[in-house]
Amino acid sequence: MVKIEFLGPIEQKPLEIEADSLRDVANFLQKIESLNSWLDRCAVAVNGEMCNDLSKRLYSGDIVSILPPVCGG
Amino acid sequence: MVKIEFLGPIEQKPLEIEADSLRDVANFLQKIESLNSWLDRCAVAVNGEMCNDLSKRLYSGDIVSILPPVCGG
Amino acid sequence: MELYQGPLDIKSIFSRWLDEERESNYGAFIPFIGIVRAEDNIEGLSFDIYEPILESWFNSWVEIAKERGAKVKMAHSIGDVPIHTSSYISAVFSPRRRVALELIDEFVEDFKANAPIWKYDIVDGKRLYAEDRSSPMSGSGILTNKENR
Amino acid sequence: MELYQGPLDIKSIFSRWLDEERESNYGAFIPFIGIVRAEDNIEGLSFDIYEPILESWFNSWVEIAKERGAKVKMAHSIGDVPIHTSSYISAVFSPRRRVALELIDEFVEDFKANAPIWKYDIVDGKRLYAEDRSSPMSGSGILTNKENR
Repeated sequence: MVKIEFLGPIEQKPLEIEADSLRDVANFLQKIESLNSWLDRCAVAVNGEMCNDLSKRLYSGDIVSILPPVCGG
Repeated sequence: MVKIEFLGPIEQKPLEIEADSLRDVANFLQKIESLNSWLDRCAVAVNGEMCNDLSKRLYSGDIVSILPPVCGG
Repeated sequence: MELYQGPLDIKSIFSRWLDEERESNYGAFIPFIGIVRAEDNIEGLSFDIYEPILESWFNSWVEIAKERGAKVKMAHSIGDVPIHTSSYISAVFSPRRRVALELIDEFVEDFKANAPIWKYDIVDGKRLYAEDRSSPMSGSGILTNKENR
Repeated sequence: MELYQGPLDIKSIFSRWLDEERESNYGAFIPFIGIVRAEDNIEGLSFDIYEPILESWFNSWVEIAKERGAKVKMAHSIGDVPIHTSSYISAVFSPRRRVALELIDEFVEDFKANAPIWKYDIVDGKRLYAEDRSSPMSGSGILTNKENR
Protein backbone atom coordinates (compact mmCIF):
# COMPACT_ATOMS: atom_id res chain seq x y z
CA MET A 1 0.00 0.00 0.00
CA VAL A 2 1.15 3.50 -0.88
CA LYS A 3 0.09 6.44 1.26
CA ILE A 4 -1.04 9.65 -0.43
CA GLU A 5 -1.06 12.84 1.66
CA PHE A 6 -2.42 16.24 0.69
CA LEU A 7 -0.52 19.25 1.95
CA GLY A 8 -1.46 22.80 2.87
CA PRO A 9 -4.96 23.94 1.96
CA ILE A 10 -6.21 20.78 0.20
CA GLU A 11 -9.02 19.43 2.34
CA GLN A 12 -8.59 15.75 1.69
CA LYS A 13 -7.68 13.15 4.27
CA PRO A 14 -4.71 10.87 3.49
CA LEU A 15 -5.49 7.87 1.27
CA GLU A 16 -3.92 4.42 1.05
CA ILE A 17 -3.99 2.66 -2.31
CA GLU A 18 -2.27 -0.11 -4.22
CA ALA A 19 0.04 1.49 -6.81
CA ASP A 20 3.15 0.34 -8.68
CA SER A 21 4.08 3.72 -10.09
CA LEU A 22 3.29 7.38 -9.81
CA ARG A 23 1.19 6.97 -12.98
CA ASP A 24 -1.14 4.65 -11.03
CA VAL A 25 -1.47 7.35 -8.38
CA ALA A 26 -2.24 9.99 -11.04
CA ASN A 27 -4.92 7.79 -12.64
CA PHE A 28 -6.50 7.21 -9.26
CA LEU A 29 -6.49 10.87 -8.16
CA GLN A 30 -7.97 12.08 -11.46
CA LYS A 31 -11.14 10.19 -10.57
CA ILE A 32 -11.66 12.12 -7.34
CA GLU A 33 -14.06 14.97 -8.10
CA SER A 34 -12.99 17.25 -5.23
CA LEU A 35 -9.36 17.20 -6.42
CA ASN A 36 -10.19 18.34 -9.96
CA SER A 37 -9.44 21.97 -9.31
CA TRP A 38 -6.15 21.18 -7.55
CA LEU A 39 -4.28 18.57 -9.58
CA ASP A 40 -3.26 20.84 -12.48
CA ARG A 41 -1.49 23.14 -10.07
CA CYS A 42 0.10 20.56 -7.78
CA ALA A 43 3.64 19.23 -7.63
CA VAL A 44 4.53 15.84 -6.19
CA ALA A 45 7.04 14.51 -3.70
CA VAL A 46 7.81 10.85 -2.99
CA ASN A 47 9.23 10.08 0.45
CA GLY A 48 10.19 13.72 0.94
CA GLU A 49 11.86 14.27 -2.43
CA MET A 50 10.39 16.19 -5.36
CA CYS A 51 9.47 13.90 -8.25
CA ASN A 52 8.70 14.92 -11.86
CA ASP A 53 8.56 11.44 -13.36
CA LEU A 54 5.26 9.56 -13.69
CA SER A 55 7.10 6.32 -14.36
CA LYS A 56 8.63 6.50 -10.87
CA ARG A 57 8.33 3.01 -9.29
CA LEU A 58 6.51 2.90 -5.97
CA TYR A 59 6.85 0.33 -3.21
CA SER A 60 4.66 -0.57 -0.28
CA GLY A 61 5.10 2.01 2.49
CA ASP A 62 6.07 4.85 0.12
CA ILE A 63 4.53 8.21 0.87
CA VAL A 64 3.34 10.37 -2.05
CA SER A 65 2.82 14.05 -1.11
CA ILE A 66 0.63 16.38 -3.17
CA LEU A 67 1.87 19.99 -3.00
CA PRO A 68 -0.49 22.81 -4.03
CA PRO A 69 0.70 26.36 -4.98
CA VAL A 70 3.05 27.87 -2.41
CA CYS A 71 3.68 31.29 -0.92
CA GLY A 72 6.27 31.58 1.81
CA GLY A 73 7.61 34.66 3.53
CA MET B 1 39.18 85.35 -2.12
CA VAL B 2 38.06 81.80 -2.82
CA LYS B 3 39.15 78.96 -0.55
CA ILE B 4 40.27 75.67 -2.10
CA GLU B 5 40.31 72.60 0.13
CA PHE B 6 41.66 69.15 -0.69
CA LEU B 7 39.79 66.20 0.72
CA GLY B 8 40.74 62.70 1.78
CA PRO B 9 44.24 61.52 0.90
CA ILE B 10 45.46 64.61 -1.02
CA GLU B 11 48.30 66.05 1.04
CA GLN B 12 47.87 69.70 0.22
CA LYS B 13 46.98 72.43 2.68
CA PRO B 14 43.97 74.65 1.83
CA LEU B 15 44.71 77.55 -0.52
CA GLU B 16 43.13 80.98 -0.90
CA ILE B 17 43.17 82.58 -4.34
CA GLU B 18 41.42 85.25 -6.37
CA ALA B 19 39.09 83.55 -8.85
CA ASP B 20 35.96 84.61 -10.76
CA SER B 21 35.03 81.16 -11.99
CA LEU B 22 35.83 77.49 -11.54
CA ARG B 23 37.88 77.79 -14.75
CA ASP B 24 40.23 80.19 -12.93
CA VAL B 25 40.61 77.61 -10.17
CA ALA B 26 41.33 74.86 -12.72
CA ASN B 27 44.01 76.99 -14.43
CA PHE B 28 45.61 77.71 -11.08
CA LEU B 29 45.63 74.13 -9.83
CA GLN B 30 47.07 72.76 -13.08
CA LYS B 31 50.25 74.67 -12.31
CA ILE B 32 50.81 72.91 -8.99
CA GLU B 33 53.21 70.03 -9.64
CA SER B 34 52.18 67.91 -6.67
CA LEU B 35 48.55 67.88 -7.82
CA ASN B 36 49.35 66.58 -11.32
CA SER B 37 48.63 62.98 -10.48
CA TRP B 38 45.34 63.84 -8.74
CA LEU B 39 43.44 66.36 -10.87
CA ASP B 40 42.40 63.95 -13.65
CA ARG B 41 40.66 61.76 -11.13
CA CYS B 42 39.10 64.45 -8.95
CA ALA B 43 35.55 65.77 -8.82
CA VAL B 44 34.67 69.23 -7.53
CA ALA B 45 32.17 70.67 -5.08
CA VAL B 46 31.40 74.35 -4.54
CA ASN B 47 30.02 75.28 -1.11
CA GLY B 48 29.06 71.66 -0.45
CA GLU B 49 27.38 70.95 -3.79
CA MET B 50 28.82 68.90 -6.63
CA CYS B 51 29.71 71.05 -9.64
CA ASN B 52 30.44 69.88 -13.21
CA ASP B 53 30.54 73.30 -14.87
CA LEU B 54 33.83 75.14 -15.30
CA SER B 55 31.98 78.38 -16.11
CA LYS B 56 30.50 78.34 -12.59
CA ARG B 57 30.80 81.89 -11.17
CA LEU B 58 32.65 82.14 -7.88
CA TYR B 59 32.32 84.84 -5.23
CA SER B 60 34.54 85.87 -2.36
CA GLY B 61 34.13 83.43 0.52
CA ASP B 62 33.16 80.50 -1.71
CA ILE B 63 34.71 77.16 -0.82
CA VAL B 64 35.86 74.87 -3.63
CA SER B 65 36.42 71.25 -2.55
CA ILE B 66 38.59 68.85 -4.52
CA LEU B 67 37.36 65.24 -4.16
CA PRO B 68 39.71 62.37 -5.09
CA PRO B 69 38.54 58.79 -5.88
CA VAL B 70 36.23 57.39 -3.21
CA CYS B 71 35.60 54.03 -1.58
CA GLY B 72 33.03 53.87 1.19
CA GLY B 73 31.72 50.87 3.05
CA MET C 1 17.50 26.44 8.76
CA GLU C 2 15.33 27.35 11.73
CA LEU C 3 11.56 26.97 12.14
CA TYR C 4 9.61 28.60 14.96
CA GLN C 5 6.04 28.43 16.14
CA GLY C 6 4.56 31.95 15.76
CA PRO C 7 6.34 35.24 14.98
CA LEU C 8 10.13 35.38 14.77
CA ASP C 9 12.30 37.19 17.29
CA ILE C 10 14.12 39.01 14.48
CA LYS C 11 16.53 40.95 16.70
CA SER C 12 17.82 37.89 18.46
CA ILE C 13 18.14 35.84 15.25
CA PHE C 14 19.96 38.72 13.54
CA SER C 15 22.34 39.17 16.49
CA ARG C 16 23.08 35.47 16.73
CA TRP C 17 23.78 35.14 12.99
CA LEU C 18 26.10 38.15 13.13
CA ASP C 19 27.98 36.58 16.06
CA GLU C 20 28.13 33.15 14.41
CA GLU C 21 30.01 34.58 11.40
CA ARG C 22 31.99 37.24 13.27
CA GLU C 23 35.30 35.43 12.65
CA SER C 24 34.44 33.95 9.22
CA ASN C 25 35.95 36.93 7.41
CA TYR C 26 32.92 37.69 5.25
CA GLY C 27 32.79 41.29 4.02
CA ALA C 28 29.08 41.59 3.27
CA PHE C 29 26.04 40.43 5.23
CA ILE C 30 22.58 40.96 3.74
CA PRO C 31 19.49 39.81 5.63
CA PHE C 32 16.02 39.93 4.09
CA ILE C 33 13.23 40.37 6.64
CA GLY C 34 9.59 39.80 5.75
CA ILE C 35 7.10 41.77 7.86
CA VAL C 36 3.36 40.97 7.89
CA ARG C 37 1.54 43.95 6.37
CA ALA C 38 -1.86 45.16 7.57
CA GLU C 39 -4.06 44.91 4.48
CA ASP C 40 -7.56 43.76 3.59
CA ASN C 41 -8.55 43.69 7.28
CA ILE C 42 -6.39 40.69 8.05
CA GLU C 43 -5.39 40.02 11.65
CA GLY C 44 -2.28 38.24 10.54
CA LEU C 45 -0.96 35.44 8.38
CA SER C 46 -0.67 31.74 9.10
CA PHE C 47 1.73 29.20 7.59
CA ASP C 48 1.90 25.46 6.96
CA ILE C 49 5.29 24.01 6.09
CA TYR C 50 6.34 20.67 4.62
CA GLU C 51 9.67 20.25 6.38
CA PRO C 52 11.37 17.44 4.39
CA ILE C 53 11.14 19.37 1.12
CA LEU C 54 11.93 22.72 2.75
CA GLU C 55 15.05 21.14 4.22
CA SER C 56 16.22 19.75 0.88
CA TRP C 57 15.32 22.99 -0.92
CA PHE C 58 17.38 24.95 1.63
CA ASN C 59 20.31 22.51 1.44
CA SER C 60 20.47 22.96 -2.33
CA TRP C 61 20.94 26.71 -1.71
CA VAL C 62 23.63 26.01 0.88
CA GLU C 63 25.51 24.24 -1.94
CA ILE C 64 24.89 27.00 -4.49
CA ALA C 65 26.15 29.57 -1.98
CA LYS C 66 29.20 27.47 -1.11
CA GLU C 67 30.22 27.30 -4.78
CA ARG C 68 30.28 31.12 -4.76
CA GLY C 69 32.23 31.30 -1.48
CA ALA C 70 29.11 32.45 0.35
CA LYS C 71 26.75 31.22 3.06
CA VAL C 72 22.94 31.35 3.39
CA LYS C 73 20.79 31.23 6.53
CA MET C 74 17.05 31.17 6.97
CA ALA C 75 14.33 31.15 9.61
CA HIS C 76 10.55 30.89 9.09
CA SER C 77 7.41 30.83 11.19
CA ILE C 78 4.90 27.98 11.47
CA GLY C 79 1.32 28.85 12.43
CA ASP C 80 -0.05 32.30 13.18
CA VAL C 81 1.93 35.53 12.78
CA PRO C 82 0.19 38.84 13.69
CA ILE C 83 0.44 41.96 11.52
CA HIS C 84 3.59 44.09 11.98
CA THR C 85 5.57 41.08 13.19
CA SER C 86 7.88 38.89 11.11
CA SER C 87 7.44 35.45 9.62
CA TYR C 88 10.62 35.21 7.57
CA ILE C 89 14.27 36.14 7.70
CA SER C 90 16.94 34.88 5.35
CA ALA C 91 20.49 36.09 4.89
CA VAL C 92 23.57 35.86 2.75
CA PHE C 93 27.17 36.23 3.94
CA SER C 94 29.85 36.66 1.30
CA PRO C 95 33.40 37.96 1.05
CA ARG C 96 32.27 40.33 -1.72
CA ARG C 97 29.24 42.58 -2.07
CA ARG C 98 28.32 41.72 -5.71
CA VAL C 99 28.00 38.03 -4.89
CA ALA C 100 25.94 38.88 -1.80
CA LEU C 101 23.59 41.27 -3.62
CA GLU C 102 22.95 38.82 -6.45
CA LEU C 103 22.58 35.80 -4.21
CA ILE C 104 20.06 37.34 -1.80
CA ASP C 105 17.88 38.29 -4.79
CA GLU C 106 17.99 34.82 -6.38
CA PHE C 107 17.58 33.07 -3.02
CA VAL C 108 14.54 35.10 -1.95
CA GLU C 109 12.86 34.81 -5.36
CA ASP C 110 13.37 31.05 -5.49
CA PHE C 111 12.13 30.82 -1.92
CA LYS C 112 8.91 32.56 -2.98
CA ALA C 113 8.50 30.26 -5.98
CA ASN C 114 9.55 26.88 -4.61
CA ALA C 115 9.71 26.68 -0.83
CA PRO C 116 6.91 24.30 0.28
CA ILE C 117 5.09 26.79 2.48
CA TRP C 118 1.38 27.56 2.39
CA LYS C 119 0.09 30.95 3.44
CA TYR C 120 -3.30 31.84 4.87
CA ASP C 121 -4.84 35.19 5.73
CA ILE C 122 -6.36 35.28 9.20
CA VAL C 123 -9.74 37.04 9.02
CA ASP C 124 -12.24 36.88 11.89
CA GLY C 125 -10.04 34.23 13.45
CA LYS C 126 -10.36 31.97 10.37
CA ARG C 127 -7.58 30.82 8.02
CA LEU C 128 -8.22 31.65 4.35
CA TYR C 129 -5.76 30.16 1.82
CA ALA C 130 -3.88 33.00 0.06
CA GLU C 131 -4.59 31.43 -3.33
CA ASP C 132 -4.21 34.66 -5.34
CA ARG C 133 -0.65 35.15 -4.06
CA SER C 134 0.44 31.51 -4.39
CA SER C 135 2.42 29.97 -7.25
CA PRO C 136 2.52 26.37 -8.47
CA MET C 137 5.89 24.81 -7.64
CA SER C 138 8.15 23.84 -10.50
CA GLY C 139 7.01 20.44 -11.80
CA SER C 140 3.35 21.16 -11.07
CA GLY C 141 0.76 19.53 -13.31
CA ILE C 142 2.59 16.22 -13.59
CA LEU C 143 -0.49 14.33 -12.34
CA THR C 144 -2.71 15.58 -15.16
CA ASN C 145 -0.32 15.89 -18.06
CA LYS C 146 -1.66 14.75 -21.41
CA GLU C 147 0.31 11.58 -21.92
CA ASN C 148 -1.44 10.32 -18.82
CA ARG C 149 -5.03 11.13 -19.74
CA MET D 1 21.85 59.34 8.00
CA GLU D 2 24.06 58.57 10.98
CA LEU D 3 27.82 58.94 11.35
CA TYR D 4 29.79 57.45 14.22
CA GLN D 5 33.39 57.68 15.36
CA GLY D 6 34.87 54.15 15.13
CA PRO D 7 33.08 50.82 14.51
CA LEU D 8 29.28 50.67 14.35
CA ASP D 9 27.14 48.99 16.96
CA ILE D 10 25.29 47.04 14.26
CA LYS D 11 22.91 45.19 16.58
CA SER D 12 21.62 48.33 18.22
CA ILE D 13 21.27 50.25 14.92
CA PHE D 14 19.43 47.29 13.35
CA SER D 15 17.08 46.98 16.34
CA ARG D 16 16.35 50.67 16.42
CA TRP D 17 15.62 50.84 12.68
CA LEU D 18 13.30 47.84 12.97
CA ASP D 19 11.45 49.55 15.84
CA GLU D 20 11.27 52.89 14.03
CA GLU D 21 9.38 51.33 11.11
CA ARG D 22 7.41 48.77 13.12
CA GLU D 23 4.09 50.55 12.45
CA SER D 24 4.91 51.85 8.94
CA ASN D 25 3.40 48.79 7.27
CA TYR D 26 6.42 47.94 5.13
CA GLY D 27 6.54 44.29 4.05
CA ALA D 28 10.24 43.94 3.30
CA PHE D 29 13.29 45.19 5.19
CA ILE D 30 16.74 44.59 3.69
CA PRO D 31 19.84 45.81 5.49
CA PHE D 32 23.30 45.63 3.93
CA ILE D 33 26.12 45.31 6.47
CA GLY D 34 29.75 45.83 5.53
CA ILE D 35 32.26 43.97 7.69
CA VAL D 36 35.99 44.76 7.67
CA ARG D 37 37.81 41.73 6.28
CA ALA D 38 41.22 40.58 7.49
CA GLU D 39 43.37 40.68 4.36
CA ASP D 40 46.89 41.78 3.39
CA ASN D 41 47.90 42.02 7.06
CA ILE D 42 45.75 45.06 7.72
CA GLU D 43 44.78 45.88 11.30
CA GLY D 44 41.65 47.61 10.14
CA LEU D 45 40.32 50.33 7.86
CA SER D 46 40.04 54.05 8.43
CA PHE D 47 37.62 56.51 6.82
CA ASP D 48 37.43 60.21 6.02
CA ILE D 49 34.03 61.63 5.11
CA TYR D 50 32.96 64.90 3.50
CA GLU D 51 29.65 65.41 5.26
CA PRO D 52 27.93 68.11 3.16
CA ILE D 53 28.13 66.04 -0.02
CA LEU D 54 27.37 62.77 1.77
CA GLU D 55 24.26 64.40 3.20
CA SER D 56 23.04 65.64 -0.19
CA TRP D 57 23.93 62.32 -1.85
CA PHE D 58 21.91 60.50 0.80
CA ASN D 59 18.98 62.92 0.52
CA SER D 60 18.78 62.29 -3.22
CA TRP D 61 18.33 58.57 -2.43
CA VAL D 62 15.66 59.39 0.16
CA GLU D 63 13.75 61.01 -2.73
CA ILE D 64 14.35 58.16 -5.17
CA ALA D 65 13.11 55.71 -2.52
CA LYS D 66 10.08 57.84 -1.72
CA GLU D 67 9.02 57.84 -5.39
CA ARG D 68 8.97 54.04 -5.19
CA GLY D 69 7.05 54.01 -1.89
CA ALA D 70 10.18 52.94 -0.03
CA LYS D 71 12.56 54.29 2.60
CA VAL D 72 16.37 54.18 2.90
CA LYS D 73 18.55 54.45 6.00
CA MET D 74 22.29 54.51 6.42
CA ALA D 75 25.04 54.66 9.04
CA HIS D 76 28.80 54.88 8.48
CA SER D 77 31.98 55.06 10.54
CA ILE D 78 34.47 57.90 10.67
CA GLY D 79 38.06 57.08 11.63
CA ASP D 80 39.46 53.67 12.54
CA VAL D 81 37.47 50.42 12.30
CA PRO D 82 39.21 47.16 13.35
CA ILE D 83 38.94 43.95 11.31
CA HIS D 84 35.81 41.84 11.90
CA THR D 85 33.82 44.89 12.99
CA SER D 86 31.49 46.98 10.82
CA SER D 87 31.92 50.36 9.18
CA TYR D 88 28.73 50.50 7.14
CA ILE D 89 25.08 49.58 7.34
CA SER D 90 22.40 50.74 4.97
CA ALA D 91 18.84 49.50 4.59
CA VAL D 92 15.74 49.64 2.46
CA PHE D 93 12.16 49.34 3.71
CA SER D 94 9.45 48.78 1.10
CA PRO D 95 5.90 47.47 0.94
CA ARG D 96 7.01 44.96 -1.74
CA ARG D 97 10.01 42.71 -2.00
CA ARG D 98 10.91 43.40 -5.68
CA VAL D 99 11.25 47.12 -5.01
CA ALA D 100 13.33 46.41 -1.92
CA LEU D 101 15.67 43.93 -3.65
CA GLU D 102 16.27 46.25 -6.60
CA LEU D 103 16.66 49.37 -4.49
CA ILE D 104 19.21 47.94 -2.04
CA ASP D 105 21.36 46.86 -5.00
CA GLU D 106 21.23 50.26 -6.73
CA PHE D 107 21.67 52.15 -3.46
CA VAL D 108 24.73 50.17 -2.33
CA GLU D 109 26.37 50.31 -5.78
CA ASP D 110 25.85 54.07 -6.08
CA PHE D 111 27.13 54.45 -2.52
CA LYS D 112 30.34 52.67 -3.53
CA ALA D 113 30.73 54.83 -6.64
CA ASN D 114 29.68 58.26 -5.41
CA ALA D 115 29.57 58.63 -1.65
CA PRO D 116 32.36 61.07 -0.66
CA ILE D 117 34.21 58.69 1.64
CA TRP D 118 37.92 57.89 1.54
CA LYS D 119 39.21 54.56 2.73
CA TYR D 120 42.61 53.75 4.18
CA ASP D 121 44.17 50.44 5.19
CA ILE D 122 45.72 50.50 8.63
CA VAL D 123 49.10 48.75 8.51
CA ASP D 124 51.62 49.03 11.35
CA GLY D 125 49.43 51.74 12.80
CA LYS D 126 49.74 53.87 9.62
CA ARG D 127 46.92 54.90 7.24
CA LEU D 128 47.53 53.92 3.61
CA TYR D 129 45.05 55.29 1.04
CA ALA D 130 43.15 52.38 -0.58
CA GLU D 131 43.84 53.78 -4.04
CA ASP D 132 43.46 50.48 -5.90
CA ARG D 133 39.91 50.04 -4.58
CA SER D 134 38.80 53.66 -5.06
CA SER D 135 36.81 55.07 -7.98
CA PRO D 136 36.68 58.61 -9.35
CA MET D 137 33.31 60.20 -8.56
CA SER D 138 31.02 61.03 -11.44
CA GLY D 139 32.14 64.35 -12.91
CA SER D 140 35.81 63.68 -12.18
CA GLY D 141 38.38 65.24 -14.53
CA ILE D 142 36.53 68.53 -14.93
CA LEU D 143 39.62 70.46 -13.79
CA THR D 144 41.79 69.07 -16.57
CA ASN D 145 39.38 68.65 -19.45
CA LYS D 146 40.70 69.65 -22.87
CA GLU D 147 38.71 72.79 -23.50
CA ASN D 148 40.51 74.19 -20.48
CA ARG D 149 44.11 73.34 -21.46
